[in-house]
Amino acid sequence: MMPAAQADTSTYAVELTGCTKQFPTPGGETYFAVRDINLKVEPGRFVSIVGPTGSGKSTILNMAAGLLNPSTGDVKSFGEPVSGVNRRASYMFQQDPLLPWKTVLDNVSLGLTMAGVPKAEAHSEARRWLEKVGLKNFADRYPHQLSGGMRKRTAIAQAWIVNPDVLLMDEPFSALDVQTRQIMENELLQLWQESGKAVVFITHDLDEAIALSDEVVILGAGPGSTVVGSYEIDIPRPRDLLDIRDDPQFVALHREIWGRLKIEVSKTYETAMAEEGEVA
Amino acid sequence: MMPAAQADTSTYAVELTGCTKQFPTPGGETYFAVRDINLKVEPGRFVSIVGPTGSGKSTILNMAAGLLNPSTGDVKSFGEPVSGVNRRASYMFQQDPLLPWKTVLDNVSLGLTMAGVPKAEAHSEARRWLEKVGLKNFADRYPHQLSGGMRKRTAIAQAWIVNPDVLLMDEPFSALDVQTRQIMENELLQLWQESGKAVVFITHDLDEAIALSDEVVILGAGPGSTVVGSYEIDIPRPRDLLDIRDDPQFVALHREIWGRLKIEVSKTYETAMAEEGEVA
Amino acid sequence: MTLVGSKKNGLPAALDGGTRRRARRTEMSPLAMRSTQLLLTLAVLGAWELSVRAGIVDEFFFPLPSDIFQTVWAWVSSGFVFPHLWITMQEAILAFLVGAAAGLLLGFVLARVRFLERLLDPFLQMFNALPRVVLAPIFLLWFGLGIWSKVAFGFTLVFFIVFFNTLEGVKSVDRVLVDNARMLGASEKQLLRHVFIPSALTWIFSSLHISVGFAITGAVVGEYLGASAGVGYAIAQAQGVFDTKGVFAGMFILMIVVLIIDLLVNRLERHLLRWRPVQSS
Amino acid sequence: MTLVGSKKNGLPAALDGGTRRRARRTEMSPLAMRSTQLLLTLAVLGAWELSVRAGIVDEFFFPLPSDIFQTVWAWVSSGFVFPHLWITMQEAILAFLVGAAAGLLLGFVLARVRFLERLLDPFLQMFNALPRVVLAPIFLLWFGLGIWSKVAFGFTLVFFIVFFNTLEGVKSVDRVLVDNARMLGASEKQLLRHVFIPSALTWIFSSLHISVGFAITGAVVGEYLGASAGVGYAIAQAQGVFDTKGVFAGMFILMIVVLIIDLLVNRLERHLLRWRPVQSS
Amino acid sequence: GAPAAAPPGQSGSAGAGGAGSSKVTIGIGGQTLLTYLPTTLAQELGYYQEEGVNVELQDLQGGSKALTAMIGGSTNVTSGYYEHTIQMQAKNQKIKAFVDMGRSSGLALLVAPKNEGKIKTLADLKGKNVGVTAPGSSTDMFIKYLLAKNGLQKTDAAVSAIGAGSSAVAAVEQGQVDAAVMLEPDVSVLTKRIGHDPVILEDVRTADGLKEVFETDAWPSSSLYAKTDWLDANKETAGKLAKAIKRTLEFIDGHSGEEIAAKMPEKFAGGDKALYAKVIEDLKKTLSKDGAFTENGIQAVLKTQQVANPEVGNKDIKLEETYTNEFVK
Ligand SMILES: Nc1ncnc2c1ncn2[C@@H]1O[C@H](COP(=O)(O)OP(=O)(O)OP(=O)(O)O)[C@@H](O)[C@H]1O
Ligand SMILES: Nc1ncnc2c1ncn2[C@@H]1O[C@H](COP(=O)(O)OP(=O)(O)OP(=O)(O)O)[C@@H](O)[C@H]1O
Ligand SMILES: [Mg+2]
Ligand SMILES: [Mg+2]
Repeated sequence: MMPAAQADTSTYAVELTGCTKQFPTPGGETYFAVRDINLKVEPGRFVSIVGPTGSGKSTILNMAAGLLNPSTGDVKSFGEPVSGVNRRASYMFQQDPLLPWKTVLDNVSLGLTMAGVPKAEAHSEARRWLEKVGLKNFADRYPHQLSGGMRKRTAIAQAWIVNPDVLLMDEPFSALDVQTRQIMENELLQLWQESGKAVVFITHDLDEAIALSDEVVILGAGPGSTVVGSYEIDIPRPRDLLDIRDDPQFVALHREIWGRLKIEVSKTYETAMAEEGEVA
Repeated sequence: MMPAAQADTSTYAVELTGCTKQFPTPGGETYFAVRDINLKVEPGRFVSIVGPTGSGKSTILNMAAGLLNPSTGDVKSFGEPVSGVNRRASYMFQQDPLLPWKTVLDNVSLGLTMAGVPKAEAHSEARRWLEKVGLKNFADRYPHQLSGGMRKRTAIAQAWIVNPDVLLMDEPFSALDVQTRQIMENELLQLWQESGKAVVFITHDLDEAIALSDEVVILGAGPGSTVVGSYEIDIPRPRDLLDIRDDPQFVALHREIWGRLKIEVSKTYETAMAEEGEVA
Repeated sequence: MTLVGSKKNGLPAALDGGTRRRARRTEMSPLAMRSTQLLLTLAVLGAWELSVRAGIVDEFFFPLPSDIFQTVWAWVSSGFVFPHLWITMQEAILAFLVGAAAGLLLGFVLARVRFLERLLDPFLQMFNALPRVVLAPIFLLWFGLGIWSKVAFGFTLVFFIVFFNTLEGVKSVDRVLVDNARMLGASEKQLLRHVFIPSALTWIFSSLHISVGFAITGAVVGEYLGASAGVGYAIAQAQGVFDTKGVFAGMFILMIVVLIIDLLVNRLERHLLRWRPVQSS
Repeated sequence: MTLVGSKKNGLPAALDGGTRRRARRTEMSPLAMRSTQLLLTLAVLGAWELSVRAGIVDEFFFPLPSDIFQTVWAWVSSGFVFPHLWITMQEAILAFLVGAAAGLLLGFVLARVRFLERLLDPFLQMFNALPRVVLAPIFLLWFGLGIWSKVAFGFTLVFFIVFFNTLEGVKSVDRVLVDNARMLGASEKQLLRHVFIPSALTWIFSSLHISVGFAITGAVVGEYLGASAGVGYAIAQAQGVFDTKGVFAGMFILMIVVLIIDLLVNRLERHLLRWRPVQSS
Repeated sequence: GAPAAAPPGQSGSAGAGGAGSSKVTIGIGGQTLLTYLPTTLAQELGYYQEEGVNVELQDLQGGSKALTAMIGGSTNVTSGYYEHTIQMQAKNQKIKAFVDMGRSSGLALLVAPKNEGKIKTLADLKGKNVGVTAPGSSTDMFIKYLLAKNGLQKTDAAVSAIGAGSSAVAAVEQGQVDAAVMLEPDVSVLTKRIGHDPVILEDVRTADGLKEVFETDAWPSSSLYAKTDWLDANKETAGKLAKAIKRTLEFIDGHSGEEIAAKMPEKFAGGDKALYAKVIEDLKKTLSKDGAFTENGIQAVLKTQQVANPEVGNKDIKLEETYTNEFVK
């Protein structure tokens, strides 16, 4: 019995159990960013996290990546406790993570060259990825010579090129225009479907979350937010991202999730407005 | 005649005439970011700029702010040529502009304290603005203790508090969830309507652009992009931002503008994909 | 699931868990650290003492640590050292303050006025390479035998260190921060106060850490070359009569003083840089 | 609308306009800058010459610039100075290289291993405050009379400057960059190479700018205290016989050398930091 | 003026002549100091070579540094003050002087120009500020000895270090010290700059002065000394060195200041050849003629040390172990 159960849990690509993260506030108290988070992502699944701003989405991703230690609770990846960085994951940060002293090409090929791939090979692979994100002609630029959206796309290519088992993405497409965004979404889906990766995806766009995911997780209002709902998206794949918004299943799911989310979001705002309530 | 004509042009809050900006590329050639931009914004008008990523929207805003000199062309604000920073404008940057060594409160009140407002007054004013953006309880945090969306909102409050004649905003709401975004949009409209400011607003969300603006300017595909279309949005005000998407006028305008924009966006992508074409 | 994790609303337990985890992953307590340092010091001194006694190390050059401490004690208990120390401290502190102030000022000005930077850079580089000891007669001539010639000596060391670091620190300020402040209406002075100084503060502190030592060095070397009082004078006197114990005792006292000053600078630094994220790993 | 602006497809005109505008707003050409510097130098020297001739400044301490140049010329034309210069250069360059390498190494290690930093920081601060001149006998004992005692002398100056700056430079690296590189699979060594070193490079260069001067100072002071060759020796001898001209001539030659070295360091810096946005205003 | 061809270090090794000559490094406590002139002059005259030793001169810029360098093993022989051998015996370092070059320390206690007329005797120095080259140096010992001899406390006058050379001249000329113990050529340079002879309270450059201060006809100062071990192992070399120095002393005795100055490297004159020649002429009086130590001379040195140097104090010093005349005989 026991071994079977263990084998079962060990299949999760990312597993957060009862994770709470608190930060000290300037006032000397503790601020609970997230509280008692349980999140299980099987390999091959595409999970989106949505929630009001400041609810702790990035914090969860940081814990999954092993960059932040939960104050309590456990983080596992493929059955192994995550200590130090999660070597099986790649993480696209919300902030700008490009190395300013490397050209776009060197930034993108960084993961490969560090893994020991010969330079020429890494570069040609990087060019392939730059083409995918539409930056082929900007390979020799330095990051400060790019526009905001271009930097984001470079970061995406940088995270994707290493071909990890888990993709952690924090609002990757928010700085892109609609069309470019769709192209990137398609690329992401293709990448994911080809290889059976697990994807944890943060977005503010519920449409995007539903269109792409197998599961949408909703985070409650902070402080001390926790998972308030989880919705299985059973729209059959492959999905046509252009027309999916007219799909009745999509519309129904959207209404349902949006109803729940709205409550949380307005709660956040009310908490912020209320006189008390800084610390949970 | 002449004085009248002069008086006429001098009423533009922001006026770019034939502005071209080129950058040297690493290859030693020049890259035309934007070419021959003509943009006139009257006081009290709300103008949105949309365009594919990397088309030069931020470049235009930088020129209007006086932070970037056009390679050719003239920039004027209220009839005065802009040399050095445009003192009548406030600018919310696409990048993170908060001073890491100041608390949220000090960051927001910075513009006031520098203008000589007494500290106590500046702080209470800053608290008022923090309340508007929903960060009242985070006044004593340092920027690195905030989430991405919170930092954006702090930057918004920082730009708004100085009450300028021109508001330049570069994708201010892209990191916010839908609900918070709507609240902020309402705040922005209120601020604008109260005071007759000119607003130049960059967004990737065409819905947002149409819902908020008097005029939507579409930028063509780069390199060397220029204004390819300008649409007057004559939906009567006050507008109900929640329901405006169902307004038939909105739908018609959206269809029209989107048709134009789509061409540009796909052009960008094709240029990027094509073998040649790095330099215009 | 651990026991701690299962207590859903156990705030104290949660806090406890957090602290424990943190303690395990990183830091030694300050007290433990101080003890380790003391142990290290004692180990080195013990080894030294033993190798002198065993004749491996020549006592003429490296006197017994126990003898050194005896000398230190004699100097302290007789009060002999205090007037000297007081003078040296005055010189070092003045050199530090004046040098740092001048370095900061020129650093900021040159970082902001590129023309001046380009004009003066080679001259500053050249003067930085002048061997100060050679200039001793000129310093004596200009500033006399009193403390000011030593202050000038220390100044020439502190100034260049602070200057070059401030220059580089201000030049590497994030452009967006500057642009933002300018858009918010900052005058050049306000830019300095709100953006450049805080941003260059890590740089400045780095240079201050270096120059604390150099200020004292400068003062002591100045005294060593010509003075009538000061720790450097006391050391020179000891050296003149081949009293190595005295030389080491003087240096030991200097070291203790530097330690105390450095503690203060560290505290100030921690206070002024409290906005920085706590570094982990 | 200006004439230039109306030429819609006038690429040359546009370029022209851009260049003109840029030239107006900022930079002087390097040649003009050099001439200005030369003028400044000549003005200062001229004033000096005149005030000595007028008797305002005492020739005993400040010889006539024209006499100094004559001495420099005599030293150069007779070849007298070259063996001395060669030795001093060897010492300075070795001190610079060894000191910088050790400072970099220890700086990186201590920045990455917080335990070591906390443990060793007070010791390093203490040693930095030791007056090097006092240590001259020990340096002679350990390293002999040859160039190595002077290298050690310069080392103790260069090392601390580079060390403290590297330490601070590495500690102030943006955390997101580090985290990102670690997520991409960087080992500690790769982190160093791809993130820490490039990021700390501005810091390192700042310390190198400072320590070029200090390396030469160290070598010269070392020679000044005991040697049989080197520019410091030549200066010391000149000073011993009241030959102020000779003293200044020696310092002048040092200055020129530093200028040349600094030019090279600048060039290297520009190359390694070419990724930085061009600074304007 | 035109400089000497090459640094002494270079010329020393390049000019290695005599077959089978052994190499000796001599550290000088300040090569430009006149009191050590014979060491350099012997090299310039080629006497070391003629005797068959290959000598390399190292300028250590100060007697105590030259001594420490020798004890540390960097040099073999030191050209420094004889008193060091006594000081070293107090520190259990066995050092022996084997040639005496200076019969007198050549020091002069003089009054700064601003105090001329105000300070007339040593007693007037009470509460005043006296300049010495460095604390603990022989100039320092000299003033302390004088104070003690005149019934004052050693601490009755404050002692300032003013170095030697231009810094000393400047300090005295500007009156930053009330009086100073100075050496040649500093005294002559000072005389020239202030335009008249300074008021001299004590002067051991002359035999009379020596008699008055130390009650002796000799007070051995500059000498060659080496570790006793080295001397015992290199008797032959030491003998050659002693011979070379003795011949140099004889040369000095037999020639005028100008002739001697002409033999010295040109830059030692510091641009003022006439002054340099005059100073050398004066120096001749203070130099030994035969290189031998005299018993009452070394007793006088010991006495000075006992009075002025707390590190020697009343330690039991065996004078016969501090010097030897066997090599100059
Ligand atoms: N280092 C820190 N110190 C204190 N509080 C912190 C720190 N880091 C994050 N927080 C707080 O934790 C909460 C969650 O932050 P997080 O960045 O995870 O939000 P988020 O959901 O990603 O928001 P957004 O959508 O705006 O990016 C926020 O209230 C934030 O202020
Ligand atoms: N300093 C620079 N050097 C070279 N090229 C630059 C520089 N700054 C901007 N560019 C180029 O100019 C073009 C326009 O950039 P800009 O930032 O204005 O785009 P944008 O429209 O704001 O894009 P986004 O929506 O992605 O923010 C881009 O192709 C960019 O690469
Ligand atoms: Mg986030
Ligand atoms: Mg932009």
